[in-house]
Amino acid sequence: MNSINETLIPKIGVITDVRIDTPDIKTFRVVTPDGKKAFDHKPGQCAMLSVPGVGEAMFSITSSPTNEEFMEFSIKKCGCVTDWLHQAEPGQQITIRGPYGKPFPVDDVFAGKDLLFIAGGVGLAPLRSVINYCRHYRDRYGKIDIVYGSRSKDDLLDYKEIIEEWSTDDGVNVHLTIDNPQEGWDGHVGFVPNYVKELGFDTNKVAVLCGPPIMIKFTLDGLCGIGFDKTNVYTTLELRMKCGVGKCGRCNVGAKYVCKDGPVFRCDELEELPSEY
Amino acid sequence: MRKCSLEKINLLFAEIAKNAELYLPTQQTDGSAAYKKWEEGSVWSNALNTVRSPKDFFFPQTENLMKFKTEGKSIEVVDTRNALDDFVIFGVRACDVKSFDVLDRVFLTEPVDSFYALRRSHGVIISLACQRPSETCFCKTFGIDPAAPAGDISAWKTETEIFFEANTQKGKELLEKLSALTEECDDTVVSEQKEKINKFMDKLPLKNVTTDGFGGGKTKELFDLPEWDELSQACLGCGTCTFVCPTCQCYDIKDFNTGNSVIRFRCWDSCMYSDFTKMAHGNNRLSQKERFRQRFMHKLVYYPENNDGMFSCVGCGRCLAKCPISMNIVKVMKKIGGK
Amino acid sequence: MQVNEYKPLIVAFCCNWCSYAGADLAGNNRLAYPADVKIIRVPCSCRVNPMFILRAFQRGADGVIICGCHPGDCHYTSGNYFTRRRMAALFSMLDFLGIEKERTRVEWVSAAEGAKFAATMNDFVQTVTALGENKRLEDLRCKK
Amino acid sequence: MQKITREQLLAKASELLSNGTVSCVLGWGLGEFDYDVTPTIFKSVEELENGFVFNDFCGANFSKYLVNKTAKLEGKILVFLKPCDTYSFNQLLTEHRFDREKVYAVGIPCEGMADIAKVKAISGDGIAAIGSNGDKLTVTTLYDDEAIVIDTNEVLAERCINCKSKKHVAYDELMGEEGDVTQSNRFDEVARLEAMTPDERFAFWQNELSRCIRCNACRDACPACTCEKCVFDNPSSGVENKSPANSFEEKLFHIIRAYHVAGRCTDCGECSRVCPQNIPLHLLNRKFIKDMNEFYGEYQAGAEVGSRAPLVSYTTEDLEPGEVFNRGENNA
Repeated sequence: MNSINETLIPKIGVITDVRIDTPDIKTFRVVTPDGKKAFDHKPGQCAMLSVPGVGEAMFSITSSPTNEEFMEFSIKKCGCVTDWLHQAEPGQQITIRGPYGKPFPVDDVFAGKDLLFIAGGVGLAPLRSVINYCRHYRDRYGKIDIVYGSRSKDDLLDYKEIIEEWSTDDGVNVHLTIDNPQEGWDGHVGFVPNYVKELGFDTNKVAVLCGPPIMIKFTLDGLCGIGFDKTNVYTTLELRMKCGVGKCGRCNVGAKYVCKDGPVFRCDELEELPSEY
Repeated sequence: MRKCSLEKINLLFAEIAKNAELYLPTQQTDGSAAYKKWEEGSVWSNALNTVRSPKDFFFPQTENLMKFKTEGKSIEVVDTRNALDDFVIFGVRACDVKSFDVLDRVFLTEPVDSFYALRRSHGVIISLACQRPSETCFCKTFGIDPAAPAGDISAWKTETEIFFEANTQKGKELLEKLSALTEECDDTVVSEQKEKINKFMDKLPLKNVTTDGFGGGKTKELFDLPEWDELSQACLGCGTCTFVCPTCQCYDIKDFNTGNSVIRFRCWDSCMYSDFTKMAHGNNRLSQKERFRQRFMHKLVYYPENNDGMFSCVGCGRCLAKCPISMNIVKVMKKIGGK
Repeated sequence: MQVNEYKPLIVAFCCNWCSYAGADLAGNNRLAYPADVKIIRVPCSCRVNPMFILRAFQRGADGVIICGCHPGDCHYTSGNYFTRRRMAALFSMLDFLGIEKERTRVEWVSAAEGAKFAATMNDFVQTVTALGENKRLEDLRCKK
Repeated sequence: MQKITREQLLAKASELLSNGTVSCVLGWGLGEFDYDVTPTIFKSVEELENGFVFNDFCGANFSKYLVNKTAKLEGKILVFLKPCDTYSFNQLLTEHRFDREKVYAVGIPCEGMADIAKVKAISGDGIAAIGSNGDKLTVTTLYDDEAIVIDTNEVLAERCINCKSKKHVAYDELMGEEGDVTQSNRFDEVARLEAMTPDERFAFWQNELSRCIRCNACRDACPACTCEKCVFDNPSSGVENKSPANSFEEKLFHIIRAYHVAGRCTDCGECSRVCPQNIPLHLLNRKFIKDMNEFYGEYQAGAEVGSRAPLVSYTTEDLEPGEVFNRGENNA
């Protein structure tokens, strides 16, 4: 039924696994009813998931494109659709369409560079796909630093994967931090922007930021403060979206549509946009 | 060029309606005009234009996209589209014809909106020159000639006759089917009328409205102007301007649970509404000023930036006539563009 | 449509304290009333928002009846007095829009009036059956 | 023709602005044409002199603006209120929607405002200028050599033909002469509809409401609709459908809109004035007013601050909902 150019009619997806990451974030594994990946995507792209009768919402695809079996979505419980999804059990069908948006420039700009990923809270979700992509093609990139912070140890997303896989990789440095001291936590305590400044990275890296708006703002200021150039810093935006294809007008900021021209923006591109995001 | 006596106009309508659904502006009980399907006895309104724009034909206010049937954990997606018959829209003014170009650039660029494309491919547009433009008209600002409307067939009406000229293959085919009711003629009368209309155009009070100061790349310059406060202060936040506008194309996608299935439909939405950009975690346009600015920036800056300088306004004047507080794009253009 | 084949769908909003108990009593006493009466229990008849009534019609109801405690006997002292005014205004408005006035009704049924409950429902179902299907406040999307 | 002139209002506004009584003026702002006036905040005498207008097209009811405009205001705002606006003003005060201390209300007489649609129905499109002379409007068009003279009474807005009151019920200062509550025939049209058969009424409303484009102007202009979160904007209400998808949605919206202001509606007529599709929405409101007058005794919302609306009060002797119809039949 779905013709090639059909943009608004979704495919059926099946939730095959639900992983509880933090008290309010779950990671859902989604495949088509015949067990395949719904579509190919690039790191940083998004998909529209919907629950008929509840609504449709845009989520970043958390799993790496190199995973050819399924897609994963890390979803924080915060609205109608996400509330519903959090109650869903494996086997539940949902609808899925995509991929939408411009990916991170992993194959050109990032190639050969040292990479610095900075994430806060559920902001790790969109970065996980690009981090894993870069880890998969490890020889194409230089050193990888990951700074990830959250409210508490329990709120760290993908903690197991970070400790067991990312930290053990060659040339990958993981720096974790939590907002307040906590029993059983011997790592760094403090906010991400300050931690980034303390760590004081080489300014020739490409930095990728994702997290709550306030974290992005201060981290970006911090990075610029230690000499980063805005043309080397990337981030992702999130606005309300309905169509996903740059027509419904909802995510329009300046002459850009976040669903089509974003969600990945270089920070100097962002400066060209009116401050409405 | 072919002509037909106005006495025979109903025969002509009947002939068109034989092969396709015919829509034309008819008079409503309140005196205004609205596009209605022609049937025996329909009266063609002589109002300058309809309250609702003809964008409805290609981008209806409400349109079902699909249906979901859910059972237990599984979902079935049902395509609810029916085959569409050809239809003819008669009496579209030059500004509204141009508005289809504006919409085309949104819906027909990749990825093509198949719902819109399907309707667009089935529609034949018979445009009509404006004999008596209103004081609210400013189509000239956007390079539109109300004396020479585009469309598949252009038409000119005089006191006694109506003249037709086909512009496209679709138009030629339709005009051929009407050959028994029309006769070949030269363009003397039409040329005279064009001249007369152009004279009127020079008298219009809004003839000097220009797009100077607007266009792609002006975002930084215009976005933070203090004038937006003043312009938006009376805005009620209703959707009248967006809903009567022939070029406003923002939409919402919603689900309706009928009790036995879920219908997903799309409907017009307005950037003037407070919930337009509201998400679970906040709203990036909290004040009416921001929402008001978005509408005009989109029409006069953002759209042209993405569409080779074409503005998303055709000067039809509907918002001038219908805004409850008489704030409109002309006032915005004069206030801000003149800077 | 033959009248005896048509079974109207009736939504009855019943107040928890009187009418719902009245319906219970009707059941206990084996007093028959049509199964097509769908009872919705509400804490008080004044909980019934006009929107509930319209939405009941939208979703296929052919008649809507609101049952509460007798005036003066409201569990919350005055709830049903407000209901009385609100519904008077709403019913009059529905009538003004040309919607058959027989499709809506308010009845006061106490917990002891099981027989009245059954009789009221029988009477209401009969009235609505005579009117036939709700066409004027229907939502075609909700029809099967 | 208004009895009070622009110059008089301008002088008053300038005076109050200059002597510091008020910090800004909410008045009618000059438009592109003689009839499209925009509610405007004037902050200086110079702004007033350049932009303030008062003519036969100053219909907008300013009361609702006070809710927003006084919220963050330093000092007082001067507002001009026509008699009908003062009722909305009082009603908003009853509902504690704005701070009375921040408002300096000047009552102005009103001889009824013209409806531009009615003017255009006579003069045709292409209005170049509209002048006012006695009780005549002189309309110059782009197409006619001679000006068209129209009797103001012929083009009065519906709400002004059936003006309920020339008396101001609230003001700090009154300009011109005080009028009286008028014996209007505003319920005649409602009564005419009531006398129809249900089928006729249904057909009438089906036709009228079918034109609705659900722009929400009736709601957004209504001085009684000041909820911060409207049920029609709330996704969890289940009725937040943005479009009149079918005739049920149209009816639902308009019944509920009118119902939500029932007993609080002062019959200012803004809903019908702003409706782009000319739906006679005021008839729905007037039906409620007429009913409540008949069921529960005469009540005029906004006539005094603090009065209790019929739907938030009761007597033990009220008529039963079933009885409202018997009454109707007696009337018909």
